[in-house]
Amino acid sequence: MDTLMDISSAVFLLIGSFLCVSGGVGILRFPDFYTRMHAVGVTETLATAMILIGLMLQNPDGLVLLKLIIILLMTLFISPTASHALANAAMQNKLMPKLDKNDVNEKETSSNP
Amino acid sequence: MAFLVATAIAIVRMKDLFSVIMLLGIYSLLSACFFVAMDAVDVAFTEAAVGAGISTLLMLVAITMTGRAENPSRHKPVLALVVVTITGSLLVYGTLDMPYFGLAEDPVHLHVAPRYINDSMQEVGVPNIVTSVLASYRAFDTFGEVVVIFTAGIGVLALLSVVRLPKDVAKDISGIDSFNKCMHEEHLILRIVAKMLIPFILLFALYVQFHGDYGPGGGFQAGVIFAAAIILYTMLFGMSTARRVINQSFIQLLAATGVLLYGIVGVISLLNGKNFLDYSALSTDPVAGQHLGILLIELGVGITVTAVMVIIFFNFAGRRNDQQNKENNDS
Amino acid sequence: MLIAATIAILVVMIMAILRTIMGPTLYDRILAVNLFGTKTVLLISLLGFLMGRPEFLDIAIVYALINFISVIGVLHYSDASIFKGDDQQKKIMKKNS
Amino acid sequence: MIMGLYNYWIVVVLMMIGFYIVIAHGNLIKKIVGLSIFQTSVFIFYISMAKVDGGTAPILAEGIKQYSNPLPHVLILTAIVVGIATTALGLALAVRIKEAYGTIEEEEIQEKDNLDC
Repeated sequence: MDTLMDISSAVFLLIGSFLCVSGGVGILRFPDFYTRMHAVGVTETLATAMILIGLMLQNPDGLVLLKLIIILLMTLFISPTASHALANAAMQNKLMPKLDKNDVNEKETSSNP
Repeated sequence: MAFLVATAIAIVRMKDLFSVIMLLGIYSLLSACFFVAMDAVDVAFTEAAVGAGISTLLMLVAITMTGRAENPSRHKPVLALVVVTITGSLLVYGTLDMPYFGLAEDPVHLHVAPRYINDSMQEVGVPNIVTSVLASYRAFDTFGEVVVIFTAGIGVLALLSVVRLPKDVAKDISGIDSFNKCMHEEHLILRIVAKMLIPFILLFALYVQFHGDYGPGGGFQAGVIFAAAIILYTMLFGMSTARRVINQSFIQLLAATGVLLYGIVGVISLLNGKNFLDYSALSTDPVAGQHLGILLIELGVGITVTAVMVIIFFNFAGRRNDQQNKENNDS
Repeated sequence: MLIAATIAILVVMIMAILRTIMGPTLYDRILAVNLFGTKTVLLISLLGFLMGRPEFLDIAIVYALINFISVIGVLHYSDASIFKGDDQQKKIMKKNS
Repeated sequence: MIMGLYNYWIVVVLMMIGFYIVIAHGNLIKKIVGLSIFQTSVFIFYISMAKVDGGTAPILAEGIKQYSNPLPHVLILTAIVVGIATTALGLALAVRIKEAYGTIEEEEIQEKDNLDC
């Protein structure tokens, strides 16, 4: 039982770390704000959940477990809300996504008539 | 650690004050991580609540009022650089005589600390040594700190509080309300999530306040978290709504009440024939007396810190609203 | 395994700092700070387990809360008209108009 | 040798960065930021003095012999909260200066003062 717990916790932690790093690479390498936000917003929640579940499996008793669950719930609440607010604010201040040249032309032509 | 230096250097190079403040937020998060790694959990707790939340916000409000760009300096910074280098190298030379980091027999660890660590359980009966030192052994110092915070609150009040003529009030409120209305429509999701979170934050602050004897936490941290919840409410629901819930004179009264509570506990122990702030006088059993005293004092600290933080924020934000209204009227 | 996760988070933190320093627009910076805050929550809970005293998760909870509050605050105050002078943003706006 | 004093050197570097910002930059808000960096470096200095190798956080628990020194923690805990109070006061002063002079650059304020005399 113990080894099973250890192994599954290790797997969860590894998946979480991998997602974290991929989100980090995303924030560094993507060309404009919205794609960066996509990278972060998508990976962040899952990575946090994975790492926290990994930690839960490490120490499944009483108060610690409860606190980890609280953190998990709050992350699930907070991070999408924050992403939403951020995207909303960016949109309202007319920060446009960087589009491909063709796309822009298409858009202009389609919106002109 | 190297992170910290990198961030600090970046702060020096930045001209745009907004990015400077963002970096400052990261900087304080980093230093809090460092505090956790160095076992100072209580300090990390405080730094978390204060550095990352409140101070970043205050700085932001301030720069919205004072403008964002920094003028390039006209004279060359060579002189300053020379002064800094000389001072720095002198300090490094000084550190060569310091005992190495982390040794248990450093002079720092030999004096009062062993007594706190070994005897505080019998004398005070509180597992968290930081709390027992803060609220019992060095209670007089802490009293001083609380008074300093209170004074700072008064100072901000004196500098920024807005004296309103009765006629202006109606106009102001209408202006703010229209401002609020547009905020409300934008932030529907935010408001609902915040409504769910705020009670939780308040509950958590109370937990930190009263659990401070057993784990990390205490009056200072709880006060800041409580204030943060109120600030969140203010930001999302608008100044005037928040003022209706917590009006200015009430919060000023609270700030004074906290300090007075602290002082009164001291005076009571004085009247019972012990020293100022010696809580063993509060009850027949000295340890129970200590418990009671620490609880009351932490409560006093918590109330004062909450009230002062809220006062500071209200005054900054109120000032800003006024300025905006003025600009709107001008244009 | 804990150590591996800690190192991964530290790497992500470096990336977030880089983005904050480079970040062409204001929102990039806010995003990076947000990411950084979440990673701090994780790092602190991991550190608690590494040091063998997992009671300190309280700090991580505070971080999660404060992180949210500060992001909301930053957004709220960055809506102010003063902030529309971001160079990059102006360029993009010109290009689009 | 190098590891033994590494922390203190970092503290010195941070402190000097803060000091440099305070003396070399004219903007008052930037100066306040510099002050807070300086402050944090002092906090770090105290906290790293308090660390004992193999010790854990100073909260008494069963079966732990070695604790870090709690006294610096107490000092710094109060110092942080006082620090935010003073920072707020400084910012309030900066805001008032902005209202009175229309600028928060040190040199421009001095020029305006000279004109008044």
